[in-house]
Amino acid sequence: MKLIIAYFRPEQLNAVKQALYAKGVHSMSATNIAGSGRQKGYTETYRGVMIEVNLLKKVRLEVAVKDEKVTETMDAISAGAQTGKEGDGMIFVLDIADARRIRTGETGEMVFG
Amino acid sequence: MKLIIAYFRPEQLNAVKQALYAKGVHSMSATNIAGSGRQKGYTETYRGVMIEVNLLKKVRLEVAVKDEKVTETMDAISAGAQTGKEGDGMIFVLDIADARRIRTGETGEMVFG
Amino acid sequence: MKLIIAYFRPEQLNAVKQALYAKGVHSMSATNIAGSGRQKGYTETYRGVMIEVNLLKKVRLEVAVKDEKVTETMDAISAGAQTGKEGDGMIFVLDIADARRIRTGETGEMVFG
Amino acid sequence: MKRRWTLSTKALTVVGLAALVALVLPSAGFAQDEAPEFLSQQNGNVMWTLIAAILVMFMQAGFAMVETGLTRAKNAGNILMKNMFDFSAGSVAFFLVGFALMFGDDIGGFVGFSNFGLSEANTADADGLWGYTFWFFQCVFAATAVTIVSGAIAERTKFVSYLFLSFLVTAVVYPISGHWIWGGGWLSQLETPMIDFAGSTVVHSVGGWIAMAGALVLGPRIGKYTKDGVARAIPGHNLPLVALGVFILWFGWFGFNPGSTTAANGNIGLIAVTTNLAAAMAALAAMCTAWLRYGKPDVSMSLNGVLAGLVAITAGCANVSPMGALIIGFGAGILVVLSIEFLDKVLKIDDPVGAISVHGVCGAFGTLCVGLFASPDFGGTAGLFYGGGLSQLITQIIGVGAVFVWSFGAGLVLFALLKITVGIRVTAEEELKGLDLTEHGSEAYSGFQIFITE
Amino acid sequence: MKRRWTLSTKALTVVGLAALVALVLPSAGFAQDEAPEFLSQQNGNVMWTLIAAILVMFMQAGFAMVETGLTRAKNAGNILMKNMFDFSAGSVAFFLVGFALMFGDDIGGFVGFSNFGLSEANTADADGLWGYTFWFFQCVFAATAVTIVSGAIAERTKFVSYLFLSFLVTAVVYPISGHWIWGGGWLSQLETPMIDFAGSTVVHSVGGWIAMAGALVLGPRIGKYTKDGVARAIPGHNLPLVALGVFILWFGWFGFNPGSTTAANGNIGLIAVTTNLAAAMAALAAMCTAWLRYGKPDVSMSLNGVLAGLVAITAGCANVSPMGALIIGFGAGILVVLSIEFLDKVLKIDDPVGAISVHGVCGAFGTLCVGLFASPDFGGTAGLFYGGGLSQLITQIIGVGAVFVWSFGAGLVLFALLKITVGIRVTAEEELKGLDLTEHGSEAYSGFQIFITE
Amino acid sequence: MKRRWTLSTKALTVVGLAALVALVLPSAGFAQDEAPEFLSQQNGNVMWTLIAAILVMFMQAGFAMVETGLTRAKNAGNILMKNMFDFSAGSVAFFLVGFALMFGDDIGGFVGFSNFGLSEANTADADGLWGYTFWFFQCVFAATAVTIVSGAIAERTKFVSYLFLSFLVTAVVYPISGHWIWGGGWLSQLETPMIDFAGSTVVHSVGGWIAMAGALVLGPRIGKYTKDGVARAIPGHNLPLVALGVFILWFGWFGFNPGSTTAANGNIGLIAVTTNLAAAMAALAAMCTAWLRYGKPDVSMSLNGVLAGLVAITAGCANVSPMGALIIGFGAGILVVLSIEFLDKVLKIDDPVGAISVHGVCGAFGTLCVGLFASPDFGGTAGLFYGGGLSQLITQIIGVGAVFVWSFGAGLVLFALLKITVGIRVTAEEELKGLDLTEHGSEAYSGFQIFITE
Ligand SMILES: Nc1ncnc2c1ncn2[C@@H]1O[C@H](COP(=O)(O)OP(=O)(O)O)[C@@H](O)[C@H]1O
Ligand SMILES: Nc1ncnc2c1ncn2[C@@H]1O[C@H](COP(=O)(O)OP(=O)(O)O)[C@@H](O)[C@H]1O
Ligand SMILES: Nc1ncnc2c1ncn2[C@@H]1O[C@H](COP(=O)(O)OP(=O)(O)O)[C@@H](O)[C@H]1O
Repeated sequence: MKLIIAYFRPEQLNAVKQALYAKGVHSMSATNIAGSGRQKGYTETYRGVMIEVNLLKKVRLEVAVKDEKVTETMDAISAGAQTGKEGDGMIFVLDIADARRIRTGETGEMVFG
Repeated sequence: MKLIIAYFRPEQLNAVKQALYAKGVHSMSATNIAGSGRQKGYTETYRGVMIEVNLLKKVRLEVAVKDEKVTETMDAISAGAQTGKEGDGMIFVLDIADARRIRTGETGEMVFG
Repeated sequence: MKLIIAYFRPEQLNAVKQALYAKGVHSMSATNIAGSGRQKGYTETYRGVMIEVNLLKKVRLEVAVKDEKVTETMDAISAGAQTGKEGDGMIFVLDIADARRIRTGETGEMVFG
Repeated sequence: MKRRWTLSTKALTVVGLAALVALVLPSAGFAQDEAPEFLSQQNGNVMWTLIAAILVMFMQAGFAMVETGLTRAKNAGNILMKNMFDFSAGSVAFFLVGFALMFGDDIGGFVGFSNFGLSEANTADADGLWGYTFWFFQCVFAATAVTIVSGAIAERTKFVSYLFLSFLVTAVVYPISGHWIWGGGWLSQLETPMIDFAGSTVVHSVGGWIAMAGALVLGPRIGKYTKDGVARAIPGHNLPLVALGVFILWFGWFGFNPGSTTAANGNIGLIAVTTNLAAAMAALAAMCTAWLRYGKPDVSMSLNGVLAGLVAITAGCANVSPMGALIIGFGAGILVVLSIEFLDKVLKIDDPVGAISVHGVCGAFGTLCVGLFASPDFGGTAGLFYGGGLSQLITQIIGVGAVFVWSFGAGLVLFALLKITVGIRVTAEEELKGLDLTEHGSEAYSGFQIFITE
Repeated sequence: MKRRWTLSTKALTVVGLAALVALVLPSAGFAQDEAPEFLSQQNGNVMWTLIAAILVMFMQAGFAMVETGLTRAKNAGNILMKNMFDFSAGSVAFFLVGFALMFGDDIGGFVGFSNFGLSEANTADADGLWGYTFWFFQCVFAATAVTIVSGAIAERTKFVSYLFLSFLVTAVVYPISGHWIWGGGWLSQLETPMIDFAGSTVVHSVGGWIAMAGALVLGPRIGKYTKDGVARAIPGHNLPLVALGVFILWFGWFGFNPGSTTAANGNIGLIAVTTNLAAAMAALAAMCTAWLRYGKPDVSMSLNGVLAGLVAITAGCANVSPMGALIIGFGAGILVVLSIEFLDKVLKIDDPVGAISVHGVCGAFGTLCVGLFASPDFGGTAGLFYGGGLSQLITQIIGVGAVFVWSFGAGLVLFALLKITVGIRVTAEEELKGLDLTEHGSEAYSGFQIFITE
Repeated sequence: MKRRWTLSTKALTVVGLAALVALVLPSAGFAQDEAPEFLSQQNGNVMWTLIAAILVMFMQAGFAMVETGLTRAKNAGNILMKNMFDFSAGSVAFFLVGFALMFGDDIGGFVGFSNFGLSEANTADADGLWGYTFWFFQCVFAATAVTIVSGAIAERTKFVSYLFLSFLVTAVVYPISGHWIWGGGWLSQLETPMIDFAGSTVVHSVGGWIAMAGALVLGPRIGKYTKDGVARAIPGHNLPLVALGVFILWFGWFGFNPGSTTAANGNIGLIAVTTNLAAAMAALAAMCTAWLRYGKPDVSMSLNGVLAGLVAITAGCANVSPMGALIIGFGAGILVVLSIEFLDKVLKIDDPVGAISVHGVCGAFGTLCVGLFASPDFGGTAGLFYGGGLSQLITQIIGVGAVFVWSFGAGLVLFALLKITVGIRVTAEEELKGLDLTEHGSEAYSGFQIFITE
């Protein structure tokens, strides 16, 4: 079992969701974050004063999947999130040591059943 | 050391908190997310137009604990979060490779002392 | 590759960011959470009624780095976040099994290139 | 058609209102070039009363903002709808029925009964036209009474049953007690007639006591009391809205009180003075009381203080001196804080916005104060402290009591009826998810991250 | 200088206005101690018209809140700016040019042409001074027309081109059709002159049809329609603002309609009654229609109902009975819901706030209704249902049609011109990021976590 | 009691005001059936002045919204409380002391001294009653002056010391300079008396200069300047509130300026015209200035432009032509942007909302402009550009200078006194956590996720 964490542009969330649905992945959790990476922030003026915005709004998506689904899932996320411009984001994959479905009490890979 | 990540219904947060306190777990971090899983979203109309809401509001709770506390903690979360209906959520457990308490600089399992 | 997760006081975010920049770490993702730990919450009255606030506002920062950068990065976070008072927070380190840069498709340690 | 823009009465030629206007204006015939020189007192009264009514109408926005701000984000759309639609339903109900019961021909001192749907109003002369202005003024007062209720029963009441309630209150409950005091009914026929100049009792207490009946019948919101009955705080979600609402109400109250002369008299400014001083003093008193009791100047409690002072001065605004107003405001400010606590902790009535204390309790308090502080120099009547003896005070007590019995009783009956018919309370699940999603299928703050954990 | 505070005219002595005031007041010479006894009708008219104009001016805030609340958080600052600056640019444009075209000397029934920059106004006497008051009243009406447009073209229009648009509409488009009906132009010269008392057509339809032209030329927002043309919902971000805006508009409408007498007559209260009843009934009708069609009382649709009723009654507010007003409101409430759906799903015109349906469609509906419901008892004219035959209705149809052709046509031309010059639509990237960041470099809700995913 | 609803004066019979009203109305005795035919000029003045005062009172809401929106979410409750309680404390202070110092019997041209607590007011006749209306009008002006201060010292000032400050300013500081100009003091006794019709200097500059003293003594907010003194931006958290506030202020200003006739004259509409044109032009000018300097039309700066124009025209609104108003507005719009930058970057005075520039600087600018643009056709006085020579300008300069010295000096003394007694600045920790939590124990937006990182 792996936990896939992806950061990408908020406006791509719909595309990513559709791409995941197409692969049969329906379970996920999204949250909004402020991130920095390759894409530099920008400077603005507010009331005549410079303001450095170096944390940009991104979405962070968590998808826990069985090991055999990992590549497929990453591909789907990539496909949905890619625009080719700086700021497209990252995917990180972590090992899940254990899992449990709260409603049923199922554990391990069963939770993805 | 394990990092326990749980997703569940927002309205259960209080019950989960109480259950954890009862087990002596006082340290945790909560955030709100939008999630989908077994529980399908719903459709609404807004100004006469259908709107698919397929990301539901959930809470995401992170609790880092010593290895020996993991089961106990998962049980407490389950107990507090369970309603028996679709949408109760999931618990995932990840390995923590290292930890540090910022204030004191303590590391490893010491941070839970 | 490691994913460093740090919880600390919101007002220290700027200091932490500067400390990380100084070490050449520019990629990170921040979100706001409600947390409890050593630092106890407080009680307030609202319209004459007691209200227990035991989840305090904190920032959660995620930084994914190469293995050799881990200590340096943790030190930078600590340095920026430390005030010496209860509530300074925690740093946890998780193993990253795999990574991918969405824009380029690079994988593994390459993503930090 | 040259220089049309210099003519003052576009309506005249464009719409052919000439005939009508001729009737309206006191000086019989007039041509365009020899316009009537002076504004008639009647039309001056119309203007002032209409402007005041417009200000009172705007208080609907104030109530909507206060009630929305003091409840949770997940119910914001619902409470806004309730505030919009009690005015809508109430306007129609008061037009068709309410006004007739309140100001129609008196039947036994208890109720009026004539002029349904303004059937007796006419446009034939200035007096006939006055009837429309007067109706509008009374209509916005009626709407004020009913909108008070929505706050106290917020976050758990079915929308449809609230709609019925507002229709019934505006059509029947409010007009009847209103008739007693303002419509020529028995309380105005007493030897010493009751004084409730702008409606501390007629409007505010009635609303407050119906609200209390509702809050009682409905029971508290889920999570308001722990299993052992300890009150818990459920903070409102938007204080800027609350403050804005209070400012709007304060603003509108200068239509409510001075406008209740329904005449462009010289004392409307004086009434504004007593109104303002009472509000200011009550704000200070409430804030200090909260500060002393809880160690901090609680925002929402302090803002309730303003409203408490405004409600309390409403009965006597034309009868007390500025000094008297300061004292009444001072009392109301302290009272509202204690009353809110008492209802919340002792009676365990869950009133999210403090409507019962502000409108019911302080309305009664202010009405009684007229019996104490009425100053002959200001309104021609002397209260106890101005050598007028007890008679006025006794009438005020009778009035306050009678209206309490009527409106609280009628409220209980109405809520009970609604409970066994359409039902008054949403299900526990709906309450937890929020009424916006479950009753209206929408979110008030789409896109915002809101931590809804209870 | 003793007891200066008892003098009513600070201005007199302090500013030396004496000479001026002497001219203003009808009774020629007066000294301070023998002040004129009565208020002149002319100054009464000035007072009422000015107060009404102030209320109408405040409707700008109402529009700003409604439009902001019904769009997304990422464009909130932009829409606020548009609402602030169409009034600013419009005031200047209407001063320099617009008023002259609307109320200047008539040229062939089509346009006025004199009094640019109020060059003919003077302070010499009461009539001269009236000109200023009248200008201000007309100016806030013109600003209302243009601000309607911003809602329908929200979330995708370039700020700079909207500025040009508001200047041109207030300077040229609105004044010309306005001249036809209110300025002595051909529609007011027909045998049966057109009746549009307060501007259902002159103001609201004009705004609505220009808005429609704009929405058509611009095309829908990204994401509003799926590839196969199915409409998707893009929920507004702040319902409390929407409700507040609707209350402010309702409030301001009591200046808009009763104020359109531009005279302190006795029937201003009556106009308030018809206005209020139509709004209330339309709100109920729209809510019920939405409830029946979508299973739930949609908040924003119900609130649109209030505005639909207000727009519809505007033409006939001084010509129909209260019963007539209820019926007109009822029709408008149903119509607005169906119209919004029709535009959205069938015509696929993306109007985020429903401006076209509320102002264009219901404005036309209300204007036509005058031909049906005008009651001789109320405004001196009889519509079809009151035995007046078809003549009034025919004029109304002509007027509605002519104004549609003019304003929709002029709107198309203007938007096309702006498109090929400064450009009217922001880039897709700017639209996705939001106009606040890209056009103004700021966020409307700094610090708030907002989930902006489309 | 039949057909009571057709009577225009409910008060008459119900409350027994008959006696009083008889005194109020000019025509001595009248019975109900032979009501006075015409509205007296005195009561017309009362009506207009009261309505204007009510509009000015509502500006409190405008200030509250602007200041709240331009500061951070964590301090929203605190700034709302300050705006609510400066009006509350100020009303009481001005009643007990301030009015007596401003309009009481003159002592050496420096201060008035009589009529404390309105002890000289009476209800015996129309003149006596006028005194109450006049007090109310002046009271809301006094409250405007003090509320300006709260914005400039926002986000770091102790609540309790702000309460003391508002009491003292309204009781002493504002009335004294006000006496000089409006109360019969030395500036109105000069050969060419100072012209400040509605208070650019009396109200706005006084507020602005006290604000500057406060901002100086307090020092900047934590994080406003980097260690090397570079200004950093601290964005406001809620632009819709700011825009709403600006609209409310613009709305209320039509009470502020035209109401300052304190008489129902014919020129109130003209004053509205100059007021509106100056505001519109200043908005455009400020927006363009910001656009040119920063490449984008900054929202909050553009909105400040509206207020700058309103403040600047206030002094001369009854003395300049519409064209003059456009020019004054144009100047104020540019000036306010430059002034905000200058204060922020050069003087390094931290004024979160721009109050010093808007009210202090543009108030002074507008007052001086009267000496240049006063047109004899409009207010009877000629400024430099209208052939009136330098005398008026010199008086204006003296007035502006004297008021600056007085109010800035008094402000410094007051803040210094408060600093060494109750303390004026919250601790750094309180400032970081936010004043809502630390001073009031509440959150303004409970449940919302807000990223508070500084
Ligand atoms: N090393 C990292 N640790 C945590 N978050 C990261 C890291 N690298 C990127 N991110 C997240 O991904 C987002 C996009 O990254 P960025 O480097 O700008 O994309 P790109 O590679 O396309 O230029 C960032 O805003 C941040 O939220
Ligand atoms: N595989 C997953 N990856 C990430 N989040 C998940 C996953 N499965 C469930 N969740 C989270 O848990 C929430 C509840 O899951 P759901 O499947 O609806 O519960 P249940 O199993 O009781 O039906 C989801 O809304 C989502 O936030
Ligand atoms: N075991 C844990 N699991 C998850 N989050 C934690 C844990 N311990 C601490 N935190 C996070 O760190 C924050 C600060 O922790 P705290 O114990 O108060 O710091 P300190 O050690 O300085 O007293 C908490 O509010 C919480 O968000």
